[in-house]
Amino acid sequence: MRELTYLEAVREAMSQEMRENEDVFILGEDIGVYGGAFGVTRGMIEEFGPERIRNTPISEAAISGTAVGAALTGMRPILELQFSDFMTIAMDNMVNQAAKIRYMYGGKGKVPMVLRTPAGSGTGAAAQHSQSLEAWMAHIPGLKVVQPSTAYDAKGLLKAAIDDDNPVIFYEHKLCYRTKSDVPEEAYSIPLGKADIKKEGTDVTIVATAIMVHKSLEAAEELEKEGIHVEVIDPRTLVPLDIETIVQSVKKTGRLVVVHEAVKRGGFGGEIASLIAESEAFDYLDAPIKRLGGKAVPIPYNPELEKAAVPGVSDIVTAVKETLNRL
Amino acid sequence: MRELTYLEAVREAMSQEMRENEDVFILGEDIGVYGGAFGVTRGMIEEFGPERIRNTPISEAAISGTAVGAALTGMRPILELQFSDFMTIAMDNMVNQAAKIRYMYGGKGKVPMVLRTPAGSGTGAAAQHSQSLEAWMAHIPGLKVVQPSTAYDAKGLLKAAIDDDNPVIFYEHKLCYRTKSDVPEEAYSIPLGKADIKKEGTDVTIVATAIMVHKSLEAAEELEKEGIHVEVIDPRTLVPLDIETIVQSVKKTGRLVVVHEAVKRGGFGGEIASLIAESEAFDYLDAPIKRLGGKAVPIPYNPELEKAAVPGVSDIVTAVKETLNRL
Amino acid sequence: MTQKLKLPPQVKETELRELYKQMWLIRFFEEKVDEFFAKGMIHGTTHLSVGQEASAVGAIAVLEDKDKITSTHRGHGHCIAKGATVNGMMAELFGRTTGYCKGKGGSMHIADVDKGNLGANGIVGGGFAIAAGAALTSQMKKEGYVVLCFFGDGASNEGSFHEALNLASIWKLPVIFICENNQYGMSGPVKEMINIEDIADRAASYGIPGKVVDGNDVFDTMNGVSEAVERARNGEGPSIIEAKTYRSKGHSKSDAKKYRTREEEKEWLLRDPIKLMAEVMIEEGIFTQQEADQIKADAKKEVEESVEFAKNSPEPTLDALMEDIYA
Amino acid sequence: MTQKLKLPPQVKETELRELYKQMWLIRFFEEKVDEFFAKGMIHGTTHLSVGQEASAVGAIAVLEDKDKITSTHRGHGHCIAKGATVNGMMAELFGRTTGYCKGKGGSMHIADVDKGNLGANGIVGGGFAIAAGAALTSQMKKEGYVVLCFFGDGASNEGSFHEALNLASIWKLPVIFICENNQYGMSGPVKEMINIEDIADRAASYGIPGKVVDGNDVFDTMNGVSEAVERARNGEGPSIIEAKTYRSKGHSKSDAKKYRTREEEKEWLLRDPIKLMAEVMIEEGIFTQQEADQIKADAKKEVEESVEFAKNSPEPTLDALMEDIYA
Ligand SMILES: Cc1ncc(C[n+]2csc(CCOP(=O)(O)OP(=O)(O)O)c2C)c(N)n1
Ligand SMILES: Cc1ncc(C[n+]2csc(CCOP(=O)(O)OP(=O)(O)O)c2C)c(N)n1
Ligand SMILES: [Mg+2]
Ligand SMILES: [Mg+2]
Repeated sequence: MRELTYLEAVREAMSQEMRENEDVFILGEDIGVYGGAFGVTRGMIEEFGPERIRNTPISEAAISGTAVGAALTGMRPILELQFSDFMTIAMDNMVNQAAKIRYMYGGKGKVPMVLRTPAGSGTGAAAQHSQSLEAWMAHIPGLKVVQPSTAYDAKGLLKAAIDDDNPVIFYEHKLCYRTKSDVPEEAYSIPLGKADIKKEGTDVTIVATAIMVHKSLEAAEELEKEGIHVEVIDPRTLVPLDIETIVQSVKKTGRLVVVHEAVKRGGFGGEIASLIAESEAFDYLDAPIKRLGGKAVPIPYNPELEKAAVPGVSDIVTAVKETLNRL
Repeated sequence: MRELTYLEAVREAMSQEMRENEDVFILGEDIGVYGGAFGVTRGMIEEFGPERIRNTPISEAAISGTAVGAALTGMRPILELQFSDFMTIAMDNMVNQAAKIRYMYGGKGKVPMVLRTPAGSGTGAAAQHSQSLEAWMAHIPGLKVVQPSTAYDAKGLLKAAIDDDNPVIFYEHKLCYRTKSDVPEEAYSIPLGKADIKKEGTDVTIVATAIMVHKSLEAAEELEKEGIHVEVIDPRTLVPLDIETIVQSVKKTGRLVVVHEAVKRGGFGGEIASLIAESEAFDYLDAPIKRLGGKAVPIPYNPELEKAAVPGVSDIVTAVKETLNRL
Repeated sequence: MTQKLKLPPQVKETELRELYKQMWLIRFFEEKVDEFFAKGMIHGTTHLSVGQEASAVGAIAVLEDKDKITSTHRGHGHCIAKGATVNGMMAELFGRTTGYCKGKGGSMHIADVDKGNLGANGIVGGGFAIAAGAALTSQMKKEGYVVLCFFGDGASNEGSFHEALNLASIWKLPVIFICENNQYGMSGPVKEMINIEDIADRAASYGIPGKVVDGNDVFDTMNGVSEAVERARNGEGPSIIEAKTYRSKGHSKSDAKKYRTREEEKEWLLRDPIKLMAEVMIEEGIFTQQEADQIKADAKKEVEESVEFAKNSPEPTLDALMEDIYA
Repeated sequence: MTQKLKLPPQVKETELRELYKQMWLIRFFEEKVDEFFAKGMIHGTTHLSVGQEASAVGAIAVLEDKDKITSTHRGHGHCIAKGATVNGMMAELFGRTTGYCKGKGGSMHIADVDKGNLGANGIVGGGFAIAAGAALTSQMKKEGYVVLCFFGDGASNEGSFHEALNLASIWKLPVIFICENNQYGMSGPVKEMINIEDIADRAASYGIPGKVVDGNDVFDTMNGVSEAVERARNGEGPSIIEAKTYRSKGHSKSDAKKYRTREEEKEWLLRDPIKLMAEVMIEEGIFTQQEADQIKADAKKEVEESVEFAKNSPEPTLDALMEDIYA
């Protein structure tokens, strides 16, 4: 099959939807001839024109609110937020408007929009351009939260997100952009709320998101050499969360390590760990659940410090082993 | 000792600090002659004048940013945000500026400010005026997060918050405002990061925050009648979190119920539950940890629905019993 | 200042009685709500528009049915003028299933999306960008409707005002921003919160027209808004209309109105918008005093019946709590 | 247009050589950084101010030492003009402990709080309210300093611009908002993103002066800012100064500059601010060509030495990761 980068997969999903449906359009800063801060929309204005690839002023509150208003009246906007750190400025429209409108209105009106935004550290962009804040949005009823880790998933999940009649926050990890995988040419949809087992295993379950899926797979490979068979699960969407797949896995392995790049304190890992502890899988646990997450610091600029601020492959290897040592 | 309401205790803490320290001042919407949306600053402009009780325009981004700038240059601002739901608009200044400045600047500069804000449901103000969003802030390195439940705690914690050299988010639950407790007249400080055991017990540990402390105490009283001795712990501050006190309690009781009003999904309860599961207390657990939190819905207007959206006394009673039935 | 019966092209003389009735419907509705709040029969919070009937009715009078509005926390008048039934509104305030939001929204969230009322908003300034977005839909889908965005003097100090107006101006969106300058925010006097005399002059920042109208004069309001609507409909872009008016009652039920004088209130009362309208209508022979009285009586009856309707309507069942979150 | 040697009261003729040197320091610093980025020797991202030296140097030249500035993502020039050493700056870009932020901040976060540089900012529009807050401190503590707030044309579309300017205007804060209008945001042309010709005209919304200066003419910039500084220092409140200029290089390293023409670039190059300054200085007999060359050579050397300094400086140890979060 044809290989695409994650970035190209995102672009392809949007382009295909836009060809199919006149109501879909993109708005965001510098998404026109510039192609977006990360080049995701490159070439799209040439195909779709400036009406549907709408360059906006630097006004995150206006563009998110405009997307809400457009969605409420029949369009299906895709909003590109240049860095997910700027959610702080789009927050009111996403949380107090988009997420709540339908409920507040007693089930009338709907807000079919996707907010796509690059998240995560690893590019040296420091404290205000490197955060992983998906836990904020996952806490808010009315939103859906997607975090693809591979090109294949990105394309299929983005189609599902665009087709969804609700506001969806779609986090693209910057370090995933250049990763590649086989991606079908035709449009396809991956349902929101279905986890993917990226690698099967029997000894320990790792639940990892975004770039941590890749790091976990690397760790699993290392561990495999030592005869440790790790199962790596990528929930792909935090809301809705496919807890069932994780429960089944933990019942099989008896051990769980949860890994995300977001700061551990208050990260979504606590939710996943707690759900498992509350589930029928609790009785199958042979060791305490381990969580790995970012250190409780702003992301520093220096590359070595930056790396040390988030879980690395060796941290995952160690965590898995610790979990096993509990035997 | 003299009784004060929680609201009066907050006011007294501010007034006493302002008498002591010229650098302390308050800014916020309608805090002048109007006395603030909930009346917390009532009478203060008469004592301190409009320079130090600064009525602001309806501009949450400006007033939070102004507080950051003032703090960075030597003042100690207290910002009253009318409803904690509007954090969405102050978010960038709190998260991307206040929380990070010191770290980004390599340890230079400090931002001694307190953002006080009423949180929670129960007043019929519906979806955009009733949220409990403290988990957002607790996820952010560089911030401290305080959630007093009693008048006594409110006064002492607020003094500590004002004296702290870092940005502190101080959540005041609206339903706590009219609650009373003994409050010393003189100024006193309750260190941030020290939990309080509101009621001692031996059978089950409840960790509860804000108004849920009161509901848990009510539940504990009911359970006491059935011979169930509940220990109720109020962490009082989420950051820093006094996990040690909770660990000790759980080692004693072997059972833990965590209760907050915030939406359960992605709430801080997941963090507390996970920390305990990761701690030495894990081996002492005789039953799975239970979390209670708000339902994953925007807060509805209808009073019965509103009540049903968050944990009630009977939910807590049931949760405790479930935990015990596991025996 | 009154333009009397120089009516804009959109309004026929025959419609004036209907508009007069709307004014009374609003007045009586608000007074009823006030009464019930005082008695504790309605919970939550509410913001009454007594004294501001002319700006709501006058502005909306020049719209066509297909046109849309966004409203504010002080939105009952806008709803009625846009064709909402007082039954559905009163039921909503009583939290009943027959309310516009099935009792889930309450006063601050009444919406009637099908009728083009995109909703009240509990977030001051929350409507600006939503209005722009709705106007964008009209422009992109060539639906020919315009959007009327109501906002307060206080709201004009939110960043969302600036961002949305800038966006609307560069995209020439068919939206009219109508400021109901009632001289105060919650308590903040516009003269202290804004350093210029007319909010309409803020149009200079966006290269769009800004015009002041007498907001207590329904005819002057109609004429001012009419021009802006024409402009918007012709693809010439947005305008600001500032209607100078006054809210007769406090900001919300708990308001001691210390921030303004009783004299000022009396002076504005002399220019009661309903009285002014009736005078002109009688003077111009549109109706007799007797007919005017009849319209008033009809309106009163309609509101009283709405109370019965609301009281006899069912409360939502608890099942409703988890419904209507996602589409 | 050039005012040539009509110097503002704050600047002595004897200081002009120093200012000239600053211009070259900035130019060489930026070029060095550009080179290292291209070579991959510096990581992360950076925004160069080549071509904008006059607005940075001219504006800051009229300040006193006690005065403060807030800077932007494109802040190297502001730092140097405010007295930062290129050693400390280059070391920061190399992520070393001797950098202004100990290597934790990088290009977008250089600050020198003690010297009154309150910091660069990775958030577009992040500085407006911080500047207002610093000005508030000056006003409340009667410290007599003014604050110069740099911002871009693109930033003037953020809501934070509006909120902070409104606040500063009603409180008559001693702050000067200086817009470096370099014709583009990242790629968005100011002519498409703003519906008026001069951003300075946005002053009309706040009842404050707004003035356009030739941002490539260091003398014109000085004179314009000087008046605003006087005004602020006299307690008459804020002003907007708009310096029309141009960035010679791309927005950041990855910029193909498709959004503008090479012709436009060439035209602006003719008005290179350093060349313009030298011409006037020589014409007016302030220095000879030979002296000018010497200053340039000195600046070049200083920058080259800063590279050695940076390279020879230590990397932070991993301990640094958890330091400097809280004061
Ligand atoms: C973002 C936000 N900030 C503050 C409030 C609290 N609040 C509700 S109404 C109001 C005053 C609004 O003033 P204005 O815009 O003039 O409208 P008016 O109430 O006068 O109709 C305030 C401060 C809010 N609801 N939302
Ligand atoms: C809140 C926010 N939105 C977007 C960005 C991404 N961004 C960085 S610089 C920039 C352009 C800023 O334009 P302008 O204010 O004119 O400054 P210039 O780059 O031209 O100096 C953008 C969009 C950001 N850093 N912060
Ligand atoms: Mg008002
Ligand atoms: Mg620019």
